[in-house]
Amino acid sequence: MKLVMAIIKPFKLDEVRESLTGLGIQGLTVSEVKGFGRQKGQTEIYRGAEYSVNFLPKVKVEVVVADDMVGQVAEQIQKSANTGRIGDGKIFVLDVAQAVRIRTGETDADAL
Amino acid sequence: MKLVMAIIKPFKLDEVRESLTGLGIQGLTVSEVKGFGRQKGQTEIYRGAEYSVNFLPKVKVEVVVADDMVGQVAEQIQKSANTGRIGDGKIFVLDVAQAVRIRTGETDADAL
Amino acid sequence: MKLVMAIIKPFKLDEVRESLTGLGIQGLTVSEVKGFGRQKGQTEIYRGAEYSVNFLPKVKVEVVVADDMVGQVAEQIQKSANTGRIGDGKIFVLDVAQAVRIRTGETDADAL
Amino acid sequence: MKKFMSFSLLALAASIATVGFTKSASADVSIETAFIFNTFSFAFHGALVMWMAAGFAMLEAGLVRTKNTTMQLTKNIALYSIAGLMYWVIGYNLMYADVSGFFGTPGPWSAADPFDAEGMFIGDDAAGYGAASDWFFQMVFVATAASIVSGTMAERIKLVPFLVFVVILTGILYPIQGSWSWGGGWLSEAGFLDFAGSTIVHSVGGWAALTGAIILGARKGKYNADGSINPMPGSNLPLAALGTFILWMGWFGFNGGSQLAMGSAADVVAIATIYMNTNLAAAAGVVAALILTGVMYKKVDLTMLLNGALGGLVAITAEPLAPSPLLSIFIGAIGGALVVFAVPLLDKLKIDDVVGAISVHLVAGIWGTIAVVFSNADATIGGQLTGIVGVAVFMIITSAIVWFVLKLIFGLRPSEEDEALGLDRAENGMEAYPEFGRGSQTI
Amino acid sequence: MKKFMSFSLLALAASIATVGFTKSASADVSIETAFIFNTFSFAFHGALVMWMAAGFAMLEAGLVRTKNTTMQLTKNIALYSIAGLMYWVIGYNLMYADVSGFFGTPGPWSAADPFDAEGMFIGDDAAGYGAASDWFFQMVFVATAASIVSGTMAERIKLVPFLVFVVILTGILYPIQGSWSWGGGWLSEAGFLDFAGSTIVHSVGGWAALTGAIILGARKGKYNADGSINPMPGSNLPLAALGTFILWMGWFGFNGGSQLAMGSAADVVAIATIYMNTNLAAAAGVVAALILTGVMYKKVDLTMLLNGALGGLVAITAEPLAPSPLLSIFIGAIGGALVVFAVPLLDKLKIDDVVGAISVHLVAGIWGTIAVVFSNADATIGGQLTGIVGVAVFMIITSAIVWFVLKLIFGLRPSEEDEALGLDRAENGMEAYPEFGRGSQTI
Amino acid sequence: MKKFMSFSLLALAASIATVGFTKSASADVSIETAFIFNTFSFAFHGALVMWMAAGFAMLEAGLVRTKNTTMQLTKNIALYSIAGLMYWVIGYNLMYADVSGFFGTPGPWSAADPFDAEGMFIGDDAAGYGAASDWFFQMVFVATAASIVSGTMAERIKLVPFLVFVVILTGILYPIQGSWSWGGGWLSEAGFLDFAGSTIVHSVGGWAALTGAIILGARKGKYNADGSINPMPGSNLPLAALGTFILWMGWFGFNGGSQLAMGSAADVVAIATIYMNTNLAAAAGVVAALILTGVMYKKVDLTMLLNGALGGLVAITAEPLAPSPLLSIFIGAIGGALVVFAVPLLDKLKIDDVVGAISVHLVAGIWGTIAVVFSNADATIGGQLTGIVGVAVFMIITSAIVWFVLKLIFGLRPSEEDEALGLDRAENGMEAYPEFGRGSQTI
Ligand SMILES: Nc1ncnc2c1ncn2[C@@H]1O[C@H](COP(=O)(O)OP(=O)(O)O)[C@@H](O)[C@H]1O
Ligand SMILES: Nc1ncnc2c1ncn2[C@@H]1O[C@H](COP(=O)(O)OP(=O)(O)O)[C@@H](O)[C@H]1O
Ligand SMILES: Nc1ncnc2c1ncn2[C@@H]1O[C@H](COP(=O)(O)OP(=O)(O)O)[C@@H](O)[C@H]1O
Repeated sequence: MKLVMAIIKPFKLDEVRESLTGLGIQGLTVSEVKGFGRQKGQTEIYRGAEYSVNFLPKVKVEVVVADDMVGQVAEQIQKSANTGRIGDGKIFVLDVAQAVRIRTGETDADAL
Repeated sequence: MKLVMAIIKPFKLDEVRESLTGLGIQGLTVSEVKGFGRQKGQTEIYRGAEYSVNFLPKVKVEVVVADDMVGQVAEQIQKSANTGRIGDGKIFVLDVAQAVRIRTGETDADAL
Repeated sequence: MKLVMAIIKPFKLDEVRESLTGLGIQGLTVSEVKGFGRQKGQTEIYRGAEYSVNFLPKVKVEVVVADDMVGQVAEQIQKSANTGRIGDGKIFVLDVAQAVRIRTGETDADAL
Repeated sequence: MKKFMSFSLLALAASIATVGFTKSASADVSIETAFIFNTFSFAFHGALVMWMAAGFAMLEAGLVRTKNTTMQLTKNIALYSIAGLMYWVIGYNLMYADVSGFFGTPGPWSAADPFDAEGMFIGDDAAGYGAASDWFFQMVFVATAASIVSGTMAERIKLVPFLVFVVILTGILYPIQGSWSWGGGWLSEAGFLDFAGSTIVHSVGGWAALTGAIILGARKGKYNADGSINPMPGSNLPLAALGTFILWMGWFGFNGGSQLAMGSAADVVAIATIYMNTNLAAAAGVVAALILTGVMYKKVDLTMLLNGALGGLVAITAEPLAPSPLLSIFIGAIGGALVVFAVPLLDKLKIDDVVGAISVHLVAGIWGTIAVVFSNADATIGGQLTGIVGVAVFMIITSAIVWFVLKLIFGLRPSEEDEALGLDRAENGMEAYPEFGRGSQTI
Repeated sequence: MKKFMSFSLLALAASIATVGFTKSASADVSIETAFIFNTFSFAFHGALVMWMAAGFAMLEAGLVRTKNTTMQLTKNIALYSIAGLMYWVIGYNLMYADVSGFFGTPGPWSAADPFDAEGMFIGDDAAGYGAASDWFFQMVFVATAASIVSGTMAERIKLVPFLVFVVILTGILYPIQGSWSWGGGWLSEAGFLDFAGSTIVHSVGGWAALTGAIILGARKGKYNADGSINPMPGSNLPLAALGTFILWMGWFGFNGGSQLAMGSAADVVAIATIYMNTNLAAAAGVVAALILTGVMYKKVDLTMLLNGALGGLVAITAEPLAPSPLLSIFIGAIGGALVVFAVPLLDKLKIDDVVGAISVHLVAGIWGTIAVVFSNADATIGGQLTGIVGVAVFMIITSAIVWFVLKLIFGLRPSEEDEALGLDRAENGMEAYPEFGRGSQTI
Repeated sequence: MKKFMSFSLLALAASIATVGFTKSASADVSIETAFIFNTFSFAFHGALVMWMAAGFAMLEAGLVRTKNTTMQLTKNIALYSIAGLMYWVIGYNLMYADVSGFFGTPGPWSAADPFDAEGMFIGDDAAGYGAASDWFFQMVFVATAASIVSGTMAERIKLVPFLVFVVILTGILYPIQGSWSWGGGWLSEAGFLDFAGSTIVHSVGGWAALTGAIILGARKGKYNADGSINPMPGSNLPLAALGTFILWMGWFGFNGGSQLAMGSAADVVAIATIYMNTNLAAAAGVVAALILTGVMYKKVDLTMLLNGALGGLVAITAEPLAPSPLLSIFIGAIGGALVVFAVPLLDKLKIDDVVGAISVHLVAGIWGTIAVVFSNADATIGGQLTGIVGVAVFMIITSAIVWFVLKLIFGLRPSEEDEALGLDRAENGMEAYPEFGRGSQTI
């Protein structure tokens, strides 16, 4: 199993979720994060003082999938989260050694 | 070392923490997340319009433990977070290559 | 590639970010978390009732770097986040199997 | 037939008689004492109505999404300010000065008080009052109408065209139609009665908002292709509740002050009766919405209770004095109930009214205007409908023209990206709650 | 002995004399002018007390946890509305109409004003006032009593049984005990004095809340098995502070309006003195709580300062006119201090009072009622205790019965799961701050 | 030359004549009726000014960062309470009792009302009023001055030294300088005119705040070594907007009540005119800030609009009666514009004013004081500058001494760690929004 962790623009979340359920994914977990990257925040003026916004709001999607799904999942995320503009985010894939469904105690593939 | 990442129902957090300290675990990290899964949100009505709540509040517990503890840790979490109802969540185990305690610079097992 | 995940004290975030950009790191992702650890929360009194604060605010920094950077990155974080007092936090290193830049589809080292 | 004000005091005295009390013939209250009471009533009740500006600001800030909250506050404080300036520059005189039938005489307002050259009081009329107090009281009303527009069109109209619309609404459109009735023009002659403005203030704002909402279109993502609705819940319900309580309190000024005098026992009894009826109608609106949403949805929708209170208040506004307590309760309950049905109906028509302002101010306003006939013997269905329709036609046509012209000149909507980002970042460059949740700039 | 109102004006005039001023014998203020002042005083001060409904709503919304905030707002706007309707349907007359000694004559209120058939003013009493203004002023008081209950029992009582209790409290229980004192019944004959309602309003709410809290039990998880307490901090302290400021402001209406007249120099001086004393007592309550929490806990507990202000206000309510400034400061300071000690004491007794309402309204209310003897020569310890105990016995027994019946019929508590989830989702189906933190629906 | 109050009523009557109206010679309003109006005006307008305490609390709570919000609320409710006690203990008499020229006679205030031993009204002056009402009205002003200090020095001053400063400011410094003008001392003899306190209240607070801010230093991290500024955005803009609306409303009391009488047609017309002018100036301040920030920054800065409203209000405060509407708009617009420029200027000088209070209350206050010469023929540039400079010198020197002494005794700043942690946790031991975002204790 693999954990696919994607950092995306917040307003793309619904599209990403739909593209993943289209692949048969049944669950995923989302968190609010702040991203620092090549995409520089706008320069804003607050009460006459200029400053640059370093951290931009992003959403982190974490989804654990069977090894053979990783390719499609990453591809779907990459497509559906893409706007072509800087700051679209990243996808990272990590190994998962074990999975358990808390309700039933099922493990690994059955737990997803 | 392993990172045990558990997605649980928020109101189970205290029980989970207590069950882990019972095992001698000295630290863990918690974040607020939203979960999408088999457990469908209720259909709510807001100002006369029906809609279904897709994302439900969950809590993510992350705890890094020595390899030989993984089994007990996962078991304790599974027990203490269990309500038997859909949406109880998941436990994922990932490999950790290295750990450092920032205060002292101690590494690996000593860092936990 | 490796995912370096650091749990630090919130007010150290800017220093950590600067020390990493000093190493040429171009991106990182940050989230708000709560930590439970050896550092016990103060005992507070709310409306006459004493209680101990179990969970303290921490910040989680996640940065994916090429394998050869891991040593320096961990070192820089350890230095810049250090106050020498209990609760400074931890650094965990995890393996990353794959990375994709959503905007361009570039992968692995090119994606960072 | 009320609010003729400075320009038709005799008609006023006559109209008061019709609603149950005449002024005392015994010269028990001296002319100057009455003058003080009357003037103070305008000033005090006007301050209460000014407070409604805060109520609208809080209600709307609570019912929009976080990313548009700063903008909603900006619009509200700006519109109140613009209304206050425009009504001095041109509005008041256009509404009340030498009304010809269809409008008055544009130009800046100036005071004329009953003092001689040495500053001695020379008033000779127990219905007299200070000119500035009347201006102040009339001014705060016009801001109310503009607040309605800001609520409906929230989250997707750019600041500049919105403010230009407010300039025209408060300086020209509102005063012109106001001159027809309160200014003594053709509608007052047609027998149209609207004590404190269910039509003249609330529906006017409602029509402008409805026309605007149709021309502007819904927020992106609000209505799905399959006809289903995507609720966008208000971000801060305590603020919305606070706003409603503020409006409720301010409404004592809105309706009570519209008695336009406090210098006699009859007037002050009228004011107290208005307070009572206003409160009963609002309470009935809440209870109606409570029962309806509880029964229909099995859950009690707080936002509907808040709108219900306002629906009750708007409904009683056309005639807050004459009804018995029981009739006030009835009028308010229907007002609240109408809101509960109108809100989803507008959604079905894909008219996106962010805070429910059309349902509250227009729908309940029409109901209240008609309900005048239940208690005021001088009112006729014909007269009331004439007023409702007359104002509707005028406001729909003129606001449509203004909105289209503004669309041509400035464009009404922000870019899709700016709308997604939120107007706070796009047009204010700042967030309402920068440290909460994902909006934080400090992490 | 105050607030006899329409039904015992002579007694009233007599009682005013006892507190330091008599009405001017010179006919300097005409009967009609006095009538206007008196009526306006009720209307104006009543509007200020109405505003206290917003204060309670904000205070309670700020002191509950986020997940119960929408419900707390719902309860507050609903209870104010219900109180306003019930007091018309039955409450006012039960309290003031032909009081037999133990209660009045139930039935809807209706107005009787001193006008002849032509609407001419025929008042002949300088203490006269418009009937509706009096109704309005009395009505807003009953809502205050109900707000106290909602605060104590927050976060764990279902909406429906709570609202049914409010119906009974505001329509029947409050009016019955009120008839004993302000209605001229047996307590007023026993010499019990409670100027603006430390006992008659605040303790009444407090007893109902205490009884309810015991029957209902504590919030799940509040008290640990080992006797330790698990604080559940209020979710929004700015709201709580706002609520306190609103209540403070509204209290000028609560106490000042309870002079029941403004038509003479003596009355208006009494009102001004009441404003001053009320403010001094509140300020002293804050400072007492500031010093006490600072010294005892080494940290200053804002929620105690807020409660301290209210404790001072409740304490001065039984006699806000007669005390000197220094005595007012003393009464208020003790009121604030009592709250600081009562809050943890109740926790030790495992009585879960979410917002501290029992400490504020009941404990400081008893203190204030007793403190009347320090400044009012007509008050006796015996008379005051009779009132405190009489009201206590009545309220404890009747509310216990009502709570038990409601428990049988509806059940009082939500399911454990619903309580854990929060009443907002369980009974309102919506969140107070849907976009903040983990509650967000948009992510 | 206004506000001589109890101790110089003749001078007062004379001064009213200068601002455009004389009292009616016809004995149309009886002495007692006038007494009631005058007293009620103080009580009513005083209650509105009391409400400004809530306004400052909300404005400041909205403009500080979350981690200092509880402390900011604590400071605000505590300072209002302390002001109210100190002004009774010593302040009022120091300001108004037998003023020698440089200060009055310290000691607790006590009432002297025109009643004989039987409580009969024996007033013989149409400008009479109840003593307590005057005390109440004067008291609420002193709290305003203290609120200004709390806003500027927020987020980095410890509670105890701040509160001790408030004790001295409200008990001694404010009353001494107030005795010079409103108390009838040397400044009033020098022809200095300040109707409602642009200098006497607002600049006084402003100078104390400026002196304090310089001595205290900026918040850690606010100014970078390279001269750039690190904005620390306010955490809750709806609260800040609410606070501004509250202040706006309260200002009708602040300026309107400063007419000091309502017992004649001339007085009530003056009050109404003041309401109008006050509103026009505030509106103009908003529009000025709207246009300026829109043009200069391309984005509209809501916090500047809020400050702009207050700048307009402060500017009109020195003379809210005499100006024409157009002049009021001009005075307010310049007041708002000055704020927009002063805020970044102070930042350039590395003077850290958290809520913009120095720009609003001091800069616009000086402007308003000078602008009196445009409309009040009795005012001279010389007299106005004498007042501005005299108050400045006194306040800078005395507050500097007090701040330095407090620094020696208590230290002014929390430890760096406490400042980073936030004063809420360090000194209150609680959070303002414990459940939102990273501050949550429940997770
Ligand atoms: N090395 C990294 N490790 C972790 N997160 C990263 C890394 N680089 C970028 N990110 C995340 O991805 C987001 C987008 O990256 P950015 O460099 O701005 O644009 P792009 O993805 O188009 O290259 C950042 O805001 C950050 O959250
Ligand atoms: N494949 C997955 N990857 C990541 N998180 C998941 C995955 N599946 C489920 N989750 C998380 O677990 C939670 C519970 O899952 P759900 O399917 O609703 O019920 P259950 O755990 O009882 O099967 C979800 O809300 C989501 O946060
Ligand atoms: N085993 C662990 N797994 C995950 N996070 C941990 C673990 N131990 C500690 N942490 C995190 O690190 C933070 C600091 O740890 P703590 O034990 O308090 O101090 P120190 O880092 O100085 O040893 C904790 O608050 C928690 O967020």
